[in-house]
Amino acid sequence: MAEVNVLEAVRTTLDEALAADDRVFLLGEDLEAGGVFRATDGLAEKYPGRIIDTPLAESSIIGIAIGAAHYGQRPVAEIQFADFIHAGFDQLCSEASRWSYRTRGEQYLPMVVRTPWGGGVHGGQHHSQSIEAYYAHMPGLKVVAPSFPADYCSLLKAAIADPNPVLFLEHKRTYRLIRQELEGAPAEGRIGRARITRYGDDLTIIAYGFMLHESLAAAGELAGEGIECTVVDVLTLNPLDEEAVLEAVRATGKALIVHEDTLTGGLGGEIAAIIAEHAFEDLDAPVRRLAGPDIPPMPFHHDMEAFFLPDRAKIAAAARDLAAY
Amino acid sequence: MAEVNVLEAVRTTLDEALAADDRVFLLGEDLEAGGVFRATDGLAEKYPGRIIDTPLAESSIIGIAIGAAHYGQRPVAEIQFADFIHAGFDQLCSEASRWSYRTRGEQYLPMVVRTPWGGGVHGGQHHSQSIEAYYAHMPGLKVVAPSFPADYCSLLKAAIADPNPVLFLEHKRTYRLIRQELEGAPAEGRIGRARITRYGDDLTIIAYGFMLHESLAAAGELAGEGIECTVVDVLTLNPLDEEAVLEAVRATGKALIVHEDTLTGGLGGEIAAIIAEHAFEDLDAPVRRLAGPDIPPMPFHHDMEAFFLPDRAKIAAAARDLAAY
Amino acid sequence: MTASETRAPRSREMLHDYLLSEEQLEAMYRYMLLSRRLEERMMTLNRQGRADFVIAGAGQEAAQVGAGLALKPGVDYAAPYYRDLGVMLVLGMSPREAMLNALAKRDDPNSFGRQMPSHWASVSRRVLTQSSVVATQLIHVVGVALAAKMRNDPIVAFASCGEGSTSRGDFHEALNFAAIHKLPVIFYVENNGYAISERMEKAMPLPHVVDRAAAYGIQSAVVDGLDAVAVYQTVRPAVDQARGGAGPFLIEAKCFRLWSHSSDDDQRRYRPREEIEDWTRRDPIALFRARIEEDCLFPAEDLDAIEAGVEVDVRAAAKWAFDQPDPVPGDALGFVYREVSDG
Amino acid sequence: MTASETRAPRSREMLHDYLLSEEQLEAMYRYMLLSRRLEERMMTLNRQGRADFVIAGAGQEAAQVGAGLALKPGVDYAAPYYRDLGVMLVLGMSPREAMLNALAKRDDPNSFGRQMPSHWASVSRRVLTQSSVVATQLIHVVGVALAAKMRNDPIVAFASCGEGSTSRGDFHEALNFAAIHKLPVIFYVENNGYAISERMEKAMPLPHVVDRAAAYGIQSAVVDGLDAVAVYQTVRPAVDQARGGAGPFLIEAKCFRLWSHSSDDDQRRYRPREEIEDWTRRDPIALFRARIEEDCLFPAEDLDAIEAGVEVDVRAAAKWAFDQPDPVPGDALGFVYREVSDG
Ligand SMILES: Cc1ncc(C[n+]2csc(CCOP(=O)(O)OP(=O)(O)O)c2C)c(N)n1
Ligand SMILES: Cc1ncc(C[n+]2csc(CCOP(=O)(O)OP(=O)(O)O)c2C)c(N)n1
Ligand SMILES: [Mg+2]
Ligand SMILES: [Mg+2]
Repeated sequence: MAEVNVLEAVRTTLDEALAADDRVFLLGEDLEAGGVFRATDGLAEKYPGRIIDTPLAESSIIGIAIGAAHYGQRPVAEIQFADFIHAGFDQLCSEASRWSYRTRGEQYLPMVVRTPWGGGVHGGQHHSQSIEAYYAHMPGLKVVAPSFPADYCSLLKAAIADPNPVLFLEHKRTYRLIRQELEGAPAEGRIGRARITRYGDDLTIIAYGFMLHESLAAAGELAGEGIECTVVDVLTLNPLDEEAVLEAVRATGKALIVHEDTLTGGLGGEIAAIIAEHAFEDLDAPVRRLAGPDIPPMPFHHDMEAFFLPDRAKIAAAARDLAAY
Repeated sequence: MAEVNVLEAVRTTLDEALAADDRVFLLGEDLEAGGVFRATDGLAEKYPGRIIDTPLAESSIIGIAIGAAHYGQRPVAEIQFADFIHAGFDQLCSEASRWSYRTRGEQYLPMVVRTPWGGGVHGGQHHSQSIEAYYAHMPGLKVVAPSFPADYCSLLKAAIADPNPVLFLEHKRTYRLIRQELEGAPAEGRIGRARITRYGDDLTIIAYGFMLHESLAAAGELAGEGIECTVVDVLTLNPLDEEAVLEAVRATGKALIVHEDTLTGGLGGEIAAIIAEHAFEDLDAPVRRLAGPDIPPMPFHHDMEAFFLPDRAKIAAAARDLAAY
Repeated sequence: MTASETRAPRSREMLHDYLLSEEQLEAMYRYMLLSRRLEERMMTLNRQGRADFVIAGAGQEAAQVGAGLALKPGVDYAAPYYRDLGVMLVLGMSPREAMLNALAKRDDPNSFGRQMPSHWASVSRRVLTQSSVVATQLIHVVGVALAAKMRNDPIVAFASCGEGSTSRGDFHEALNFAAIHKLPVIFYVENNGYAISERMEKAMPLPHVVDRAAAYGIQSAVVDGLDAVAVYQTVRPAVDQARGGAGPFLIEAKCFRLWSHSSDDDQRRYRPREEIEDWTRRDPIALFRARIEEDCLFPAEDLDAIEAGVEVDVRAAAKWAFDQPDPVPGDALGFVYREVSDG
Repeated sequence: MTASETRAPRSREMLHDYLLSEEQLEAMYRYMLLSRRLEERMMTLNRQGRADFVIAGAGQEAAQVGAGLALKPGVDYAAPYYRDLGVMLVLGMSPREAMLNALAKRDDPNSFGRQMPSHWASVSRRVLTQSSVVATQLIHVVGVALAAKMRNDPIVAFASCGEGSTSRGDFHEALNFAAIHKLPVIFYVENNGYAISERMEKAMPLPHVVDRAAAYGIQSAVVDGLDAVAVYQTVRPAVDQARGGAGPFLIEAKCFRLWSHSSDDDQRRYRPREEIEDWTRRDPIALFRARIEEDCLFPAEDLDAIEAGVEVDVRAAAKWAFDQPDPVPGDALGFVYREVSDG
């Protein structure tokens, strides 16, 4: 594969999945033309009849994936922007996430819903949202949010192979920006595992998506100041890898959780709560959260958008405070 | 008013609001016949043309309330069961909660969405849900969940008077069960305020809805064992009254958060995170959460439902542990 | 709605006569009766406090049994809505299973006590697990039909709902997609004139659900839902044509809800007594028997024998179901996710 | 779609001749031209990296201006979709305001830089704040119309969208409710044949959006969206009748999208060159001018004068807007809630 960016990683993985299993098909808006981010470029020609352009109707995109997965196909649906998935909230919350539970596993849904999320692309209110807190609160729906191309490959593969519905979040800002050297196609990954991407003794930063990269950048900068950070890539947002997070926090005694979603009710609250309950005795400082302010995410104008979003500088500043605590 | 239950409190308050302001009107399913819980009994006859039975279409119920509120009416929409509000998630998240922000307050929505929530009524998966974690994560949408008849009156009044969209959660199990003596109609309340409903030095229980009553019952039981609990009624779930919660926790050094929503991603995570971040130095024990297990809420059969739901006994047990920590 | 009010099916070509054998007519009668007796029993159990919740199809049996018989059981996929006990019986659910479901017993094959009664599911009968959220299933069967078409699998996907549910956005999105892709889907609407307390007029600008079909250019038919034979003769050709590639159908069965919406409802609050009485007089099961006798299709004794048999079956099933185990509290856990290995 | 393909309006009685004065024709021309020149300017700014995002109505000006002129500005409520710069200009938005919006300036009256450009809003012009989520606004205007009807306020509520957006559930729920309550709503669909890259055939089973009207029994009309006069003469009577209590209308303007979906899109990826060329040849603004000249309605000099004036206005507006302040970072905060006291 050589060096690929996230978009190439996604496209290649979809291509491989379509080639490997004729039950796999894609459905969504503008996919045949390659999709607005070009994630499906060339696939319609290569797999005729298996890349389906749907009407502009998100509830049905998800509901049709449910029916097709129930039948035994392996639908991979795309919601063009995560911000537009909300019309399908009911189909995910009331139906997809409950299918197996309702039948004690007799009926199940091997389906994936891919969608580009996150801000920093001047997309304003409806092309920038972080939706994970809403959808990671549905027992029965797995939620994955990788940061590196290799994880996009291995976890998308795992998501397509998974007999359960998986919401696969692709951070728009990582699409072209984040590149990685790959020898061959990464093997199928394990959903439900976090990974420590950097080790340090002073504090633990917990992040995912583009914020993971900003956290790593901040950690690099802090190292120069003699502050050593452990950085955890959460990777799977539901179910959370509690043990990995707790271990990483126990080792340093200090936790800083970073996400670009708004603070109140964001996933950081859950992670902080897990730490506060299960790592209490190892904590040397308050559990800190760095997140977007509690305003409807996210303003369009550059300067307001930058004001809204956490970044390496804000992360470094918060980490310095925490280290000094 | 004399002694009233929650249902009577709601009905009386709606009646008064309709009488006091001819811009107020109700819309929803089966309201003219009194509603499935009889919350609107008699109002259609009393206020002809102002109690509107809508088609079975939740997205439009909320979207029509948005348009009517924008025009200047004071719509009070009812979603028959909270479990069915999800089809309107998009209208609440993408539209209602952002109306004022998008226009810097030039356009705003004085609307209320009332809906019965919560379990313990043998309603199974779609007549038992706790939806607060999803909807309290929308900056711009206020979420209120009272426990006592007096608060249902004063806060519903406040919700109808509020120029912002308010999601007003009525716990089904409190409807007929919880009664209270009222001298006259309670005055308009303040959205955004929590209340300490019981004082004790040993630990602080934080709850809302029916769980608040179970918590009070547990606290009573524990008092007999010499364990004194402070019990906080959260009342407004967004925006949260952080100060009141923190004060109550600092006073005892121990916090137990109780809700019937599933644990992971529930509102308890946010409350625990606030405590862990801002009351860290006053904590003498881990912040505990008691909540439903992470399964699609909630099973129908009595015994499985009881297994799912926290109750006074489980709360008392958790509190004993925490007190003993 | 009275039978006379209902219009003839739109697409006449559908109506080449599908004659029914004596066995089929007997089966129709048995299923309708079985459905009714089971529901009567369940209502009694509810009043006795032994069944928490009952939502019944009483009054709609002809619409349900006639349609159910038009499907290939175990082959065609079905998403029958909560009133469709009649459809489930035709698809093979036994009286015992129906009672296990009504009593939320551990071994209820629909949801093992996890869901409210009448939220159907069956792998062997190809019944998709149903939620309480109305109309979502209309989209699911579209997905099933799309998948089957991709695999050249000649199945038909059937979904039912009430007329009130056709106001939901999911109805529009489902029919729109099915029409665009000419999918083998039967959208079957049992129009009983009410959505809980709301008369149809509050939910629909036009008098017939099939009026909605014009928006999608799909074939549709209205049938007298009190006449099981007419229903079969309308749905069966549609099923065959859909299987043959003719695309989706929207079929409306005009019927009525004999009882209250559910065991939690009291329809006397919102319905005129005369209407209830009028409907009670036009009970589809009585009408069916009267017609059989009148046409002397087969001897009344046979019908009596069927009734007697049904009585016995129902009583036995209820008695048996009582003694079946309840779920234990811990059964609330498990199967949130299907094990990855099982995939 | 060519003009010839479009059908005559369904409800003929709508078409008693609404003649236009010379002033009105001049205004039409000016607005169409202004809209186009502003968008051309915005595209240039985008290529220069001075405007982040442009989504344009180029090719749809006749459909927009003709419809906009049928409304009572400041009286009727409007929810125009993102392409409707032409509608906004007719409703009173100035070139300067348009440029403030395109540049996300602090004083943009639509969203003060908080939203992407072309997400309209205006209290004085009764334009509801628009999101990016298509079709949600169709329901909002239904709510406005219901409220106005309750207060006996003789307004009309207008909402527009593209043909692709009519596949969403909200479209169905909006038209269903408006029809049941006979509300004064104009649902206006600018059918440009594409939803980003998807040709209409992928989103609609029938060739015309108005075919969807039959499901609700509401009046509808199809009009050649390249002909501003025809559009006005179709929409204006509908507005008057809706105001008079005739209920909602669904009007479809057949037009085309001259440019790519937005500044982030390149339509050459999915559209045949000939089609783009063919459309470019049938530019509604050129057609309008040609017709005026051929009918010698008024002297060509006047048209030249209008063009010259528009050029000046646009350049001046852009220049002025540049020097206007940007929002400061902290402007991201505030107005999440309207102050309770302001209520
Ligand atoms: C989305 C949703 N909203 C509300 C309800 C509550 N509810 C259950 S049945 C029903 C009426 C359905 O009427 P109809 O579709 O005509 O079916 P019927 O019960 O008359 O057979 C309602 C409102 C629900 N189950 N789902
Ligand atoms: C609910 C939703 N889904 C997807 C999108 C992304 N999107 C923006 S415009 C568009 C196409 C709309 O096509 P149409 O309704 O025909 O309007 P047009 O742009 O052609 O004028 C899409 C898919 C969106 N804005 N909203
Ligand atoms: Mg009905
Ligand atoms: Mg279009």
